[in-house]
Amino acid sequence: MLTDILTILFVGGLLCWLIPGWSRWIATLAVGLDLVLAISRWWPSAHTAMTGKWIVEEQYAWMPSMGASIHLAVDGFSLLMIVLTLLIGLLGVWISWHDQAIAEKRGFFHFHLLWLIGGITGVFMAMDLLLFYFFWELMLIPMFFLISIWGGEQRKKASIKFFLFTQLSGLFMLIAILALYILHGQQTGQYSFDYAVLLGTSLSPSLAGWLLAGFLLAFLVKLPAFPFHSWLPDAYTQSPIAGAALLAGLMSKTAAYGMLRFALPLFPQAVHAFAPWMIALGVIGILYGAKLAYAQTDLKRLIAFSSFSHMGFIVLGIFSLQELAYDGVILEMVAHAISISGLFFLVGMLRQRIQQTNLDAMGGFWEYMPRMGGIAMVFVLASLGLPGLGNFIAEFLILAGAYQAHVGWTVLASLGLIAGMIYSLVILQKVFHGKTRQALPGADIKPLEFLVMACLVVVIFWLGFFPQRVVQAVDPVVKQLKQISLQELPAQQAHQVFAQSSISTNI
Amino acid sequence: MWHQQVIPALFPQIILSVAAVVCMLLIAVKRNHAVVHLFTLLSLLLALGSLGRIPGVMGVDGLFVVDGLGVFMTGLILITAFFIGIFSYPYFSQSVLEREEYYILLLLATLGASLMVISNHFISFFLSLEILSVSLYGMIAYTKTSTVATEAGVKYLMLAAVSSAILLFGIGLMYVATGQLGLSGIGRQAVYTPTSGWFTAGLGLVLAGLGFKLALVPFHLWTPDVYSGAPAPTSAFVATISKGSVFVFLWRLFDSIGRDERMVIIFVVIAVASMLIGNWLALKQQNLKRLLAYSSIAHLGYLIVAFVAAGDRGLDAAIFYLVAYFISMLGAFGLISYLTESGKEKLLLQDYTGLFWQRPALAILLSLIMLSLAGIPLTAGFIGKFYVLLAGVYSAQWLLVMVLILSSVIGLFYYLRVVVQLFSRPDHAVYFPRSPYAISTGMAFLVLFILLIWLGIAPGNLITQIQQVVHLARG
Amino acid sequence: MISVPVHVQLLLASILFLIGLVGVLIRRNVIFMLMSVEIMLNAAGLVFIIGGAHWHQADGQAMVIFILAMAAAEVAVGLALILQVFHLHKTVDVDCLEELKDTQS
Amino acid sequence: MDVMHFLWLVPAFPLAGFLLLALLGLRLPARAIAWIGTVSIGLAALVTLWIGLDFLQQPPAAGHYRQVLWTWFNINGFAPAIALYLDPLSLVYIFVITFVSFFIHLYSTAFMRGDEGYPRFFAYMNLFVFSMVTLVLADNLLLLYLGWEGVGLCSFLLIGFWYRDEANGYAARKAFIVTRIGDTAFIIGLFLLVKQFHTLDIQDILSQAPQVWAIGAAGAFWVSLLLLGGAVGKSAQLPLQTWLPDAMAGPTPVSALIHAATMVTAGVYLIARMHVLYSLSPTMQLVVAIIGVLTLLIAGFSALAQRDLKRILAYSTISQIGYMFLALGVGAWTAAVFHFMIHAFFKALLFLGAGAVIMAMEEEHDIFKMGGLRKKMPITFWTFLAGSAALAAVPIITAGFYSKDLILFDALASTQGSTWLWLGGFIGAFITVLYTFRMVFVTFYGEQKKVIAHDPERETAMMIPLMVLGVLSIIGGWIELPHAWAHFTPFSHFLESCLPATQLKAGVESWELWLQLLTAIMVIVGIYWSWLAYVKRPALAYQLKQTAWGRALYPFFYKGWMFDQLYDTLLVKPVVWLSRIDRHDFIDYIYEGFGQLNIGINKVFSRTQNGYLRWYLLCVVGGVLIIFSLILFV
Repeated sequence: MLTDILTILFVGGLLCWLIPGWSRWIATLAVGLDLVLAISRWWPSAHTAMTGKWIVEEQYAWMPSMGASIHLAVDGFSLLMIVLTLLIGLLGVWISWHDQAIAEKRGFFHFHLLWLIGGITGVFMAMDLLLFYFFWELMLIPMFFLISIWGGEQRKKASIKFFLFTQLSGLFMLIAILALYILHGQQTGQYSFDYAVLLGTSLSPSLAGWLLAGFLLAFLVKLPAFPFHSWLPDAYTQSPIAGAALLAGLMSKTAAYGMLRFALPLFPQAVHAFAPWMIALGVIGILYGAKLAYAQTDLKRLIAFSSFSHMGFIVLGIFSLQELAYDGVILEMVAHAISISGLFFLVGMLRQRIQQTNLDAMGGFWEYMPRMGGIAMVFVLASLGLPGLGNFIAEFLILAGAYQAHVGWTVLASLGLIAGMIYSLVILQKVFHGKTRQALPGADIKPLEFLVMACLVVVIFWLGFFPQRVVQAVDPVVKQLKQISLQELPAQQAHQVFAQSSISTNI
Repeated sequence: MWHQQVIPALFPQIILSVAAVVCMLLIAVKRNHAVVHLFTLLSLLLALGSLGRIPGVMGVDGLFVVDGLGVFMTGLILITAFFIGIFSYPYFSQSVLEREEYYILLLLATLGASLMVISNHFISFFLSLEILSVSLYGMIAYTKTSTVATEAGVKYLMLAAVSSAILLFGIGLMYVATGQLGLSGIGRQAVYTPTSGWFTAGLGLVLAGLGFKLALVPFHLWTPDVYSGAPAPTSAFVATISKGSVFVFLWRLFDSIGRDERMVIIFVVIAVASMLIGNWLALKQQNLKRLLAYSSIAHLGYLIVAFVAAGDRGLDAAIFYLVAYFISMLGAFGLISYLTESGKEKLLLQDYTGLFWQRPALAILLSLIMLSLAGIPLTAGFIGKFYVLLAGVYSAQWLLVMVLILSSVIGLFYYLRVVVQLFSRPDHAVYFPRSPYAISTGMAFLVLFILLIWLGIAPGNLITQIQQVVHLARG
Repeated sequence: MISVPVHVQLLLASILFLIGLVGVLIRRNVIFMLMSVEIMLNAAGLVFIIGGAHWHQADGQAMVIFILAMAAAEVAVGLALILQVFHLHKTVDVDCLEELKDTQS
Repeated sequence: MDVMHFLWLVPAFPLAGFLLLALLGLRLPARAIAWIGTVSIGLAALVTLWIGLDFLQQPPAAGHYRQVLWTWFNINGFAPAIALYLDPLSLVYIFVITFVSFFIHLYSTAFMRGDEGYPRFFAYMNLFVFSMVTLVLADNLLLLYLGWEGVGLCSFLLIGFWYRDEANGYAARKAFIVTRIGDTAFIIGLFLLVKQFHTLDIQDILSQAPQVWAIGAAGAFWVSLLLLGGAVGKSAQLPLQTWLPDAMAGPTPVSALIHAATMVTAGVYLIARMHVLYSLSPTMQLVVAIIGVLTLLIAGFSALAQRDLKRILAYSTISQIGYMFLALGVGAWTAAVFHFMIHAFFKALLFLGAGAVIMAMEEEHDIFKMGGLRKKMPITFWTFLAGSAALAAVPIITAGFYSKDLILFDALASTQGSTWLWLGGFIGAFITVLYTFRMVFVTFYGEQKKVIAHDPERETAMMIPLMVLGVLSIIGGWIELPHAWAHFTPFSHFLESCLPATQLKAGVESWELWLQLLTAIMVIVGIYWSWLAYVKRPALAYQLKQTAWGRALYPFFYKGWMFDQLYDTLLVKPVVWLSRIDRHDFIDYIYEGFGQLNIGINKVFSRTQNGYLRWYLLCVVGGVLIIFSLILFV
């Protein structure tokens, strides 16, 4: 099933390229089919608490002589992220259905879009570290092309900057993976990139620290966290709308996923040493990001920085090493993906109507687009963390969790709630309120656009009122992660806990 | 010693020598580009096919050793030469000059390279090197009406001659110190006289000579000039076969005499300098061929990382890397050859603006090549770099590994610059010629494309192959 | 017969080699440069002679023969190229060959 | 069938109304919109009444009723539910909320007629009622916070309802952000509670807190401080009171509903709801009382200097909530809730009356440009007078007298009360009388300065609420008579099961009559002074203003004690400055610097590729030398 999902995406991408006239339909079909597949496995799993085994697992030979295999496996957490990826991917296809910016070479656009979705999906499935890295980098290529071919004015600079940052940081992770592989091989004689195998590696504290640093560098850049966010505003602003949504909504989440799935379980001891610094980075990110967002005069940049600010919550949540915070982080991953996609889609729709994203050119749009304004309001409110919407539960749990361990930092981070409100209201008020800057009769939301936004709105409310589904689905993962915070547990024992809970059934 | 089986072991080289002579005769009978071209390709294929008849590891009079490494590299060289042969046809068919002799030189240069990879003795090495070099002089300056080609030829000739002299002087000193010219003999002797001043001095000079051929910093300055001046197929040859074969000999040499600690330091310095300076030089380069030249400097630096890492892992890595690098470079220069219009190459990056919008397939191939050179997944270059990193980490060469990472990111910048250029929308109408001889070239591109991807996604087979070959050599 | 020590012989060869090297470096006329390279090659040849004599082997001498042959080939190609250079540039001054270089932006 | 099971309908009706209006509002005719908007609230009010009657007749066994709709989430036992909790306190609140809301909605159907945002207005108003009811009925603090933020949102949306004017947008933003500052303190308090109790269930916390914390414990102190932060933000108390006067930018019914009757008293509700925590921290309770006194004085003086009818009422609201805080601070929980109810009646009435006046005066807010409306708008005048009398606490006849008097008495007589607190409250009451009757006299007496364009008295939908609320402002107080008169205290008795009775000092009951007499005299003197200054001899007020004190204090009071200017200088300007100077993110320059460095290096090395063969040769020789030196020196 997992390979099916990937194959459908990759083959669908090729088909889009070959049959450009039908690319929108092919893309819809491919992603939609996958979505159905994924939901059909995820939904039941969210009902019942799982016993720590994978829901689906597949393994094929890849580079047997190196101990690398195509090992794909998903649990509730990965499946959740996959469902999310496919959902936003599908909506991304729909929102750019009539987008003039991608009218040229549309088939090729959908090829990249589908491969991007495929890469992200692969990241959430890979249980072989080399394969993980492979998908990790694979995501970059279509993203790079999406930006550099269909991007905005500054697309060249933006795409290259994005690629350089993520590539450099990724290489550090590769080094860490290789070192782990070799160390494990030298200790046990078994050279393997397999996640379950490598979990048991015992490392000296300093070595574990270096390796963790390698992993974290990749994740913090991709997320991005302070001070590695320099690529973000350019890449987010310049990419086409569907790309921006996937970039901000999902690609950043792969980093959070990587931390939860790989960085923390692989180096539980070192994580404790890193946690205070990471928390500091997270909190600085929250506040600094909010400050930058507030200062922007371009709507897309503003949203980009708001995303950066929210990523600070994720860093804070992960490294507070608390159960509540883990749940919060996962919810934030989902909720933020939805809300930021909604905001970027919104910018895309506005851009199609007024051909720019400068805030000074906007104002009073409520008069001509009350429906769009209403929908925009939902996402603005999600962004500022209004209860009832998914982001609130997530941020509440993150902060409540972080508070258990770090009162001071949490209080500082909570200031981000105020700051978040300040910049979020700018979106609503500068765009839809105020004096009418230009007449846009008949500019209100179109049916297809409405469908897309309605899906997001429904999901974000669903998350706000029924987060239990998600909490239940990721429960085993959170339970695993919880062990990390149990410092009393000796290293070896802790490893066994992970190994037992994540070791797969025999293949 | 000299018995029946030696003949099959040297079949490829024999076939190439005979083919060169026959080629000459063909031209004497009637100048026909197509015939000579086809003959060259066929003889390369024949030589390739004859590889299968090689019985096993065997030494030939101490001069040559036909082992797994040698056979594999010979095969690689022949295939590469085959591709270069294909790319030469459209390139030279537009030329008004006599073009048939180029194929003689190509065959001879290939012969030199294929001899070098099985050389186990300084005499045979020297001979093969000279066969290679002298043919290359001709190939570089082949378009004799072109000032740049001639200039490149003269520069290469003078520098190669000087470096040959340095190399020879170094070999001489080593000979004086050990009384041996065979690598295994020197290796045996070197164990007893490792600190002999003359020996070390000689080794240093040999290193400089080899470094020149490999275009390692600080012997790299000729590279961009020669690449950009020479006809594109020749540049491909210089970038791939000539470097690959010398690299193999370098490996054999140091496998015999052992990697002295001081030597390792020298190599580390050279590798670091090559990686960094190569990439720095390419950073703002606007001429695609020069850019590829600088990139090749950096790539040889990466190879030296594998070299320093040593051992089976290092050799595996180096060979895989060479394969990936060959494919990428071949594709790049092949494209340049293909897009050459009546002898005028498209050199500047801006000449390629908007290639995607006109010839998407070519643009995608070139982008893929750039990504492969940059070592991005999905491409062979990624597995190559991954392998080299693995070797580096395994041997705990942290400095090299870190420099590799940093410099490869510097490198990524200019590769992406090329890619972005291909995809940017042109301000004015651009025209990219459709060569009338597109079928064979197109097929070649397709094969390269598939190889790039296939090795990037499923390198398992090749890795196993290489490992077997390498173990065969040691076996 | 007084035997000259090996290192003195090598010193001679080295001096010869350096003379050639300096010649290559300071002469601007390509033909003179080519001649200087010949001197360097001959210096290398001398080293092989010294080695052969020292170790009482024929290997060194054999190598010298190869060197001579190769030098001849090199000079042949070199002179042909120099002719071409003269044909194109009307000079054999090597500093005139500077069309290929990095353009400073 | 148990009536209580229909409790969920109370929030559900307004929510349904909101959803209908939000989804279909743009397509519906105005009449349908008015119907949906009003009827949804009316139904909620009826359900409330039904449940309330049932509650009174057959109180649930435990004294409260809990309805769990679904579990919100459950993380290792930390499981806030979407659950409603009905006890006398929340019953009083939802009763007031639904009924006052219903009348204000009814009023709005006429008041807002013709506005292009008609459906939007009713959608927001319904959403507000839903949020407010959720806030009050919430069984846990997280759900309460949901309602809390929800009402804040609706307040924001309705203040900025006329979105074209950027001043409205600014006022809306200010209200939202200033209250958010308090909310952030509130939510940090929730974190603390989660850490301490691993639950947010209000009853669990209230029952566990005395076991965990001794009186005066640091934990109780911090929690109550942080919750107080939320309360002062929402209830516009010192030091976060500055948003409320600006919030008057919204339509008048909004001011009546949100910024007078209901939302701003949420802080009072919160503290009353969490009274156990405050009882555990006497310091904080004293702080609450002091905040109350200071706020009521500051706001009262500010109200004295205002010219805008709605701003006078806004400051008076701040001031009256100050009384409620004072009551909470001295442990007179029921008194605070009582005053909340009465205040909701008369303040909603005053705002609605002011709305009618402003409508008649064609959006004129300045009372000094009105005048003489007594005859022209009799219903408005008489109901407004009733409300004003209640606000000024005119003895015996008005409801405001009963509630405010109770607070004043408790401020002195409660075990936590003191003379100073009483004195503050007393002076405040006097000022209240002054500004209230200044407002009445200036608006309705004297010469008429402007003709009535559109007579609101013809709108039945507007007049019915005025009359109903007018009656309630008079008779509403009779359900809780002073101890000294009779032992008729059904209101506090009703609340006893959830709010403890006020602890009085020994032997203070006899003071009550004297205090009442004092208050009565004070009120009469106050009314007389206002009459003197604004009706009899208008020059008197002018002369007073021209004295040295008057000239110094009048602008100071007019600007609300310059709090806005203070915050502007201390907070807003630095933040804005900070974000302006670093708009382009200095981190980016660092990376750009790396890029430039590499390009610089490229330039350097690029020079070595100069095309000269002999230079290349020299470099080869140099390379050899480098190798030799490495061999020799390493």
